[in-house]
This record gives sequence, structure tokens and C-alpha cells, in this order.
Amino acid sequence: MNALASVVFVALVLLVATYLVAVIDATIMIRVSRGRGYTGVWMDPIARAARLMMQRGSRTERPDLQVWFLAPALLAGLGAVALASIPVAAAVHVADNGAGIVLFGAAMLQVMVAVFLHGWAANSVFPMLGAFRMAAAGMSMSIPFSLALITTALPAESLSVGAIIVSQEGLWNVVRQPLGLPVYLITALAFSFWGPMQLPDAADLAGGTTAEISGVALLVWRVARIGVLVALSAMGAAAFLGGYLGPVLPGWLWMMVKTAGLATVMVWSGHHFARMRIESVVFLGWTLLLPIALVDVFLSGALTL
Amino acid sequence: MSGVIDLLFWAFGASAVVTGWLVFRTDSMVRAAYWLMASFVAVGGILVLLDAQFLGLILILMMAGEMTIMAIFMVMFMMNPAGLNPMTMVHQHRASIISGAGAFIVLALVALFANFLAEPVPTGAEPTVDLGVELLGGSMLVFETAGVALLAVMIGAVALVSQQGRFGDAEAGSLEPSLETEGP
Amino acid sequence: MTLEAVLLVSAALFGIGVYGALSQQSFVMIMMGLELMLNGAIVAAVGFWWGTTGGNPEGQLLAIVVMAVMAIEGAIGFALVTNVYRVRKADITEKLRKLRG
Amino acid sequence: MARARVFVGLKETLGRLARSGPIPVFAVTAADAINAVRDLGLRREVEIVATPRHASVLLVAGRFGEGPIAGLSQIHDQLPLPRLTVRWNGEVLAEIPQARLVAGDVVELVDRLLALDAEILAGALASESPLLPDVDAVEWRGVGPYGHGGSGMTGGTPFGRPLADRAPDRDGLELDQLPVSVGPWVGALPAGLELHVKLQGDLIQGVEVGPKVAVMAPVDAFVRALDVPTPVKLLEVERARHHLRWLADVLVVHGLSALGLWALRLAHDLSPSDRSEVERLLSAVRKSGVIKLVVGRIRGGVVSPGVVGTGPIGRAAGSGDDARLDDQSYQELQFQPVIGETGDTAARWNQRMAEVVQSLDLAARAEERTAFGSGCVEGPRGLIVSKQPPASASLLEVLPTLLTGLEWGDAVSVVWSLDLDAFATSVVLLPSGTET
Repeated sequence: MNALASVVFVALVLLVATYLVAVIDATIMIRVSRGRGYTGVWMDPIARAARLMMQRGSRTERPDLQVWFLAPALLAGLGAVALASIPVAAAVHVADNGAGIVLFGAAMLQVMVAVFLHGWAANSVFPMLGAFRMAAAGMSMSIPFSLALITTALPAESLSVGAIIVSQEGLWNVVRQPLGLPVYLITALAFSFWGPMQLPDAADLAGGTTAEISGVALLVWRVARIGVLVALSAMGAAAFLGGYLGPVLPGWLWMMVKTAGLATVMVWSGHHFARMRIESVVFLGWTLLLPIALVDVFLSGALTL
Repeated sequence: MSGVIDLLFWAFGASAVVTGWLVFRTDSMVRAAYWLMASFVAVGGILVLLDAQFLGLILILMMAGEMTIMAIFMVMFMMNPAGLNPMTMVHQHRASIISGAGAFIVLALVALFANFLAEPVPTGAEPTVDLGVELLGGSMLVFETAGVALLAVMIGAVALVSQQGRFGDAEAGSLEPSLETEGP
Repeated sequence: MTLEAVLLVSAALFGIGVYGALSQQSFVMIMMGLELMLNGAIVAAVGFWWGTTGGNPEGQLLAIVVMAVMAIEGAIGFALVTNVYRVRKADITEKLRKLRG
Repeated sequence: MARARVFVGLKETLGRLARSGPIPVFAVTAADAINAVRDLGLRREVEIVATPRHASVLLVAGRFGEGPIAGLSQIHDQLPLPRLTVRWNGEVLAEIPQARLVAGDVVELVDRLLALDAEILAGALASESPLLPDVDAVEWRGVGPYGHGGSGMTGGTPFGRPLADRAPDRDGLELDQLPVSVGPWVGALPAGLELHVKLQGDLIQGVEVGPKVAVMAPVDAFVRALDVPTPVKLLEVERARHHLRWLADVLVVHGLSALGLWALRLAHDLSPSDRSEVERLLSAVRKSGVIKLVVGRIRGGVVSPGVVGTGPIGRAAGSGDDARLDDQSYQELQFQPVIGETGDTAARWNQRMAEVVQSLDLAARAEERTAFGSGCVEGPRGLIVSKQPPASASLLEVLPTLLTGLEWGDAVSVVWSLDLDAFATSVVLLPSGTET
């Protein structure tokens, strides 16, 4: 019973958050494109979802059908698992066991697998190129990502996200580990393949891994992608911005505000920075972010001692 | 509660074995790689059930990357990696089956009939914390050795694959070997 | 969930790994067999730690060492496959009669 | 029974909800309709999508030449059900006779689209059935002991399909080369451009440009200026508009769809007074890092003045050749062309962005002056001479050498940066319609 309740809880949180992020995205889109006097922002995501629900799915010649259908569900599930490892308020969490942050990291690295399978299974050239791009970007970003994340566990002397939040009572990690949050956010863009790192589903691949899907599959994929972004923002808020800690307002509200803030930053970056070349992404990950992340680890370790 | 645990354990165990078996049964190389990853994920679940959360999760975390690399290598090096045309690429098949089954039977017999001392993990223990203390305490040397070994391997691997390796161009002295067996 | 059950699963994984490593022709598939054997080894190691050591962390340490071995095997294996392929254009064992350059 | 009613109710609700959002449209456009389709993309009721899989409506716009339109039937069948084809400002399609004919401007088209879409969503209108039989292009048949066919593990034609052949690559490995053909109608490439590419991973090992799609050449202000002296103001505003529309396209391709929409809005009703707004857009584009960090990092894609001497491409490569220099009224305006150096992708971006501002400046100072009318005009793509193919036509020949060795993403950037006229209409029509 309890398990069922928590599943429903996570699913609801994910859906609501996804809708809100979609609205934020539409709003920024309107503002940047100078589309004055448009009021349909709140309706827009719902309308698009409804249309996709009414569409039939599509087939390519000899796709890997099971994998093709499962990949969007897998991505959605990974977003949910990742979100489940994060306390939304003091001691309110679903799966923050002794090593919650490792669970989160594991789920996020599996995103790479979901996207690769999604692109591979379509048996079509643009999706396949998208899959290879995701593999390259994910490989280069996974180590800085994990390092920046695991560093926040040093002051807490624990791998549980709850303990990490509690350890920021006096001072948030964003101050204590100034290198952590930037590295985390950049790599998070790669794992939610958003904005400057929107490589697998890029426009120069006519939609990349989504180029051959339509209808419900496309809807699930888009929702799941935003869900991953939400999970990444929530973890950023928990690991660097003190999660539910904060004056006056109740904890869950603080968590929501901080998560929305980080999500907005990432979505905003998508409309203001051009998509990077895959080569630059790999270069950035290995030669810039990796050393910075290592310095971050050493500094924080020294500070903790 | 332990009923649920048992159920989960058998579910994980069965899926680990079945997916491990499917690795060598599928035609699609990408599927093979990710069946193997599924097996690892199931094993990770088993480890979590065995109170080794950290190990289980880190295993899943590691395998995402490693199996993606595997899949890409399969796509690179195998003709028809999508398995659009069925093929079996095996040799000494019967011998392999026999030795595989033999290994299983021997180990299974050991597992069933050897008697091990029963000292389970005490309830309320914090294995993750203990492991951390151990890694940076008593067994630091082992841990560091593993790290250094990995570093050496990274350097060695790069030296091996770089086209201009330590011993000059990797192409040097390359020749296409024939599939015919030399001599009787 | 008893130690015997855990060891049975580990034995099955190891057996499948042996079969794969011996039967496959493609280098990468052989590596998969090896990985599967190590997979079984991890299950056994953690199983013993869980069942017989009374929570002595060195048991987990063994599993970590096995994982390191796994990573090493992967890295060296892929490097060798790449190099062999580059020099000999060989991707299956039958194409490698002799190991001399 | 009851369940059926619930299902119908649900479908109605979904349909009503869907109607409040944009209609995803996949456009197959001839040369004379490209700008009209861009204006269509400005309407909130419509969203132009990059792949037929995401579209509800297939829009075939503009006047095509004789014969079937390449790949149209396949695209039609790729649209998910429920689907609908609309033929805009053109003849009846041989392939899709049931396509709804719409004549008129964007407003009329949008009204018609809304009505048709509402009917389709309500189920009042039957969705279009596929045009082609759903059979494999080549029969799949098993050969050999395991059906892998022919010679050994690597080779033969499995199920009658040839395997990708292997070729050496830049890492000294010998890996598969996928022969794929892209286009002529795909969001990643300019309309009408068909490429046959040999891909190794995402590295392009060989390119052939497919056959051109036959279309009627558009008659724009520059073509009219061939024989009628035309106000400088009009010409320069048109030039700036052309470059802004190009900018909109490339921004979308580089993931900046919002800025692209902004550029389209500016281009839609552009006047010399918009200069400050345009400069705001251009600085936003520069801030996005697309020039310095993306196209600026591409190795290759350099077009020398020897290949294309005129137009923004030639000037970006350092050639000072510009027909406006020889025109009297431009001389009165002290016109001096902007001249780049490197001739690479980034240079072409900077060139056009600079020329937008310059053209608006010229238009602001032009007063009532008129220019050209003597059979040769400096068009937005370069020199236009009556009775001769446009200068940009030669770009299609050099495309293979430009793209080979680039990664796919870089290749797409280079292609778009060329502002290709993929139809390369060799026949320039005069206003009278008589071919010269």
C-alpha cells in the first residue's frame, strides 16, 4: 500500500512539474521571439499533448520494435526513479536509502542508454546519428557529472541526499563548493539533452531520435525528457541550494521554488545559446569540466578535513 | 516483509540469468550488449537486497557507460550489427556448452553441499559507512592499488589504440591474414 | 533468500559466461562472456560477505576489486580489439592464426 | 456500449483541446512559395515541423515543373493518421488527387486549414489512405545455412540486402560506410536539395548532389529590376529581408528557434526604421555564440572567390565584386561593399549580418533614387544576368568537395551558410513571363 502510494506520489509530482516546465518553456519562447499579446501559454502544452494522443504511431522498415516502444517508457521511468531519491521536504522521500545520490547518478547515466536505444531501434539514419551523439556526449559528461555530484557528499559524510541537505544548514554547497554547481548544470544539460546540448534530437538531424516517431510515443518521449530535466533540477536544488531548507516558507515550497529556478535557468539557456558541435561537447567534457571537477573534489575534501 | 524480499530476490535472480543467457541468443549486437547490462542491473538489485546498496548502485552506474561502449564497438566491428539477418557466430559449440554446464554443476554442488559458517550482516549495521571507513582506513592500500592499476591501464590502453603508438605507426607491418589454415 | 540461493544464481551466471567466452567467435562477444563470469563472481563475493562474515567490510572490498578488474578487462580488451582490427582487419578469432605482428 | 460512448466522448474532448493548439504542418515547397511558407510559420495557428512524422497536414506549395514531385508519395505515407494534404497555389497533384486545393494568401490558407483540421479531428473527414503499397523496397529472403547469405560472415547479401561496404577511415580502422540519401524535402536541409551521402559514423566520406527538382523560377523584385529601373529603397529592403529570412532558417537549424522566429517577424514587415530592432536581434545572435563557438570552429567549408566571385559568399571571401558599384545612384550614395577575408562559414554569417544593416542604411538614405534595369542586377545571392543561370548555381557543383570529410552537423551548417538556391533555376523569367 505504502509502495503504491509513493509510486502515485512520484508520478503526480513528475506530471505537474513537467507541465509547469513546458509552460515556462513556452513563455520564454514567446518572450524571446517577440510574439506580443499571446495568452495561450497555459493551454499550449495541453493542446499539443491532446493532438499527439489522437495521432496514430508510425513504423519504419524493420525497426527493433520492442526496444523502440520501450525506450520512451524507460526514459520516463528513469526520471521518476531519479526524482524518487530526492527528499521534497524534511524526511519526506521515497527512495533515499543509504546511497540515494548514487541511485540518482545511476538513473541519470542510464538516460544515455535509453536515448541510445531509442535512436538505434528506429532503423533509420537520423535517429541512429542522434543515438551516437548521445553516446559521445554522455560518455564525456558522465565523469564530471558524477564527480560534481559526489563532492556534495563530502561535507555531509554520507551518500544519502537527506543527509546532504541537512549538512547545508549553516552554509549552502553552492557557496562551499563554488565550482560544483556550474559543472553540475552544464553536465545536466547534456543528460537532459537540452538547449546547447540538445544533440541527439537536434534540428540538423530533423529531430534526431524522434525523427521517426509520432503520436503517443512522441508525447511520452517529450514528457519523459522534461521529467529528466525536472529530476536534474531538483537534485541541483537539493545538493547545492540546500533543498527544503529556508526561512519562513514551508520546506516543500522552498524545494519547489529552487527546483523551478534551476529548471528555468536550463530552459532559458536553450533559447539563448546555440547548440554546440558534438566535437566541442566532447572537448569540453574531457579537457575542461573534468579537471575543474577534480579541483572541486580536492578543494572540498581539504575544506572538509 | 521477508516474503517480499524473497520474491524480489528470485525475480532479480531469474532475470539476471535469463538476460545473461539471451546475450548469446540474440542476433542484434546492440541487443546483446544491453541484455548484458540488464543482467548487471538485476545483479545490482540482488546486491541491494544483500544490504550492499552502494555496490549494487555503483555497478548499475558503471555498466551504463561500459555497455554503451560495448554496443558501439559491436556496431563498429560486426557486419550487420542490427541482426537484420540471423546468424550464429560460434565455434566448438558442444564443448562450450559442456564446459559451461560443467562449471555450473560443480559450483552449484559446492553451493548446495559445502557448509559455510552462518554469520549474517547484523541488523542495524550501516554497510555503506563501514565500506567507506574500510576503503580509506584498513584497506586503503588495496583501494589505492586498484586505483593505480586503473590509471596504468588507461595509459596503456591509450598507448595501444593511438595510431602513432610508442612503436610508430600502428599500420606498420600490417598484413591481411588468410582464413585458410596453414599446413595440415 | 539464503546463501545457497545466492550462490546458485552466481553459479548460473558463471556457467553462462564460460559458455559464451568459449563459444563465441567475435572478440567483443568473448569479452561479454568474461564480464558475465565476473558478474557471477561479484554475486558470490557479496553473498559470502552477507552470509558468512558478519558484516566485515572487507567482503565488500573484494567485490570492489572485482569491479576494478572488470573495468581493466574492458579497457585493455577494447584497446586490443581496436589495435588488432587496425593492424589485421580481424574481428573474429578465426582470423588470428598467429599472435605475432 | 457505454464504454464506446465514453470513448467517443473522450475523443471529442481531445479533439476540442487539440484544436486550441497549433496545427503541425510539413511543407513541400517550390521556389516561388518558400517565402509564403515562411510567413505561414509566423501564424500561431500553424507550426512548420521538420519531419513528416510530426505533422498532421502535408502542405504542397508553389508551382512545380512537369512530372511527379520527387519523394512526395513517400512523405505523404509517412504522415501519421489522421492526415490531410493541402495543395496551395498550384496545379492538381498527379500523386495525390484528393489533396484539397487552396488558392490565395496566408490568411485564406490558415482559415481553410483550421476548418479542415477541425473536421479531421472531429472525425467528420476521413483521413487519407496511403498512396504506396506497404511492401519492402527489396524482398527479404534468407540465403545460406543461417540465412546470412553468401560469402562467409562478412559479405554476401543477407535477405537480398547488400551489406554496407567497408572503407578506411581517419582512425586507420576500416569500418562500414552507410550509403544514405537525404532530401529533397527534409527539415535538416534547404528545400529541394537532395544529397546522396556515404556516412561512416557521422563522418561524411562522399557526397553526390541528387537531381534538381523542376520548379517555376520565382519573379521577385530583383528579377524585375533586370529590365525596369527599380527604387533603391525597395531593392535594399528586399535584400535585407532576404538575409533576415536566411538568418531565421539557419538559427532554427542551430537550435535557436526563438531567435529565428524573431528574425522572421522582423523580415515580415521590414522598413528602414527597424534598424535598431534588427541590430538588437543581431547582437542577440552574436551573444548566442553560434558564430564564434559553433560555425567558427568548423574546419573546412571555405569557398574561394574563384568558385563564387559575386554576392555575399564572394565578398565574404574577399572579392570586391559588386554590381552596385557600377550603378550611378549607388555611387551617389557612396556605397562601399562590406568585404570579408577568410570565406569560411563564420565569415559568411558575419557578411550577411553586416549587409542587412548596410542595406537598411542605404534604404534609409536612398530617397527616390532608382537603380539597374539594364539586364544585370546585384541580387541577394549574387549577380543576376538575364539569359544566364544565377551565380549561385555553381555552388551545387562544389558541394561534394565542400562537404566531404566533415561531420554531419558541420556539413549541415556549411550547407545552410551557403544560402543555396537548391532548385538553381537556370531559367530567369521576365515579368511578362516570356523566357529570355
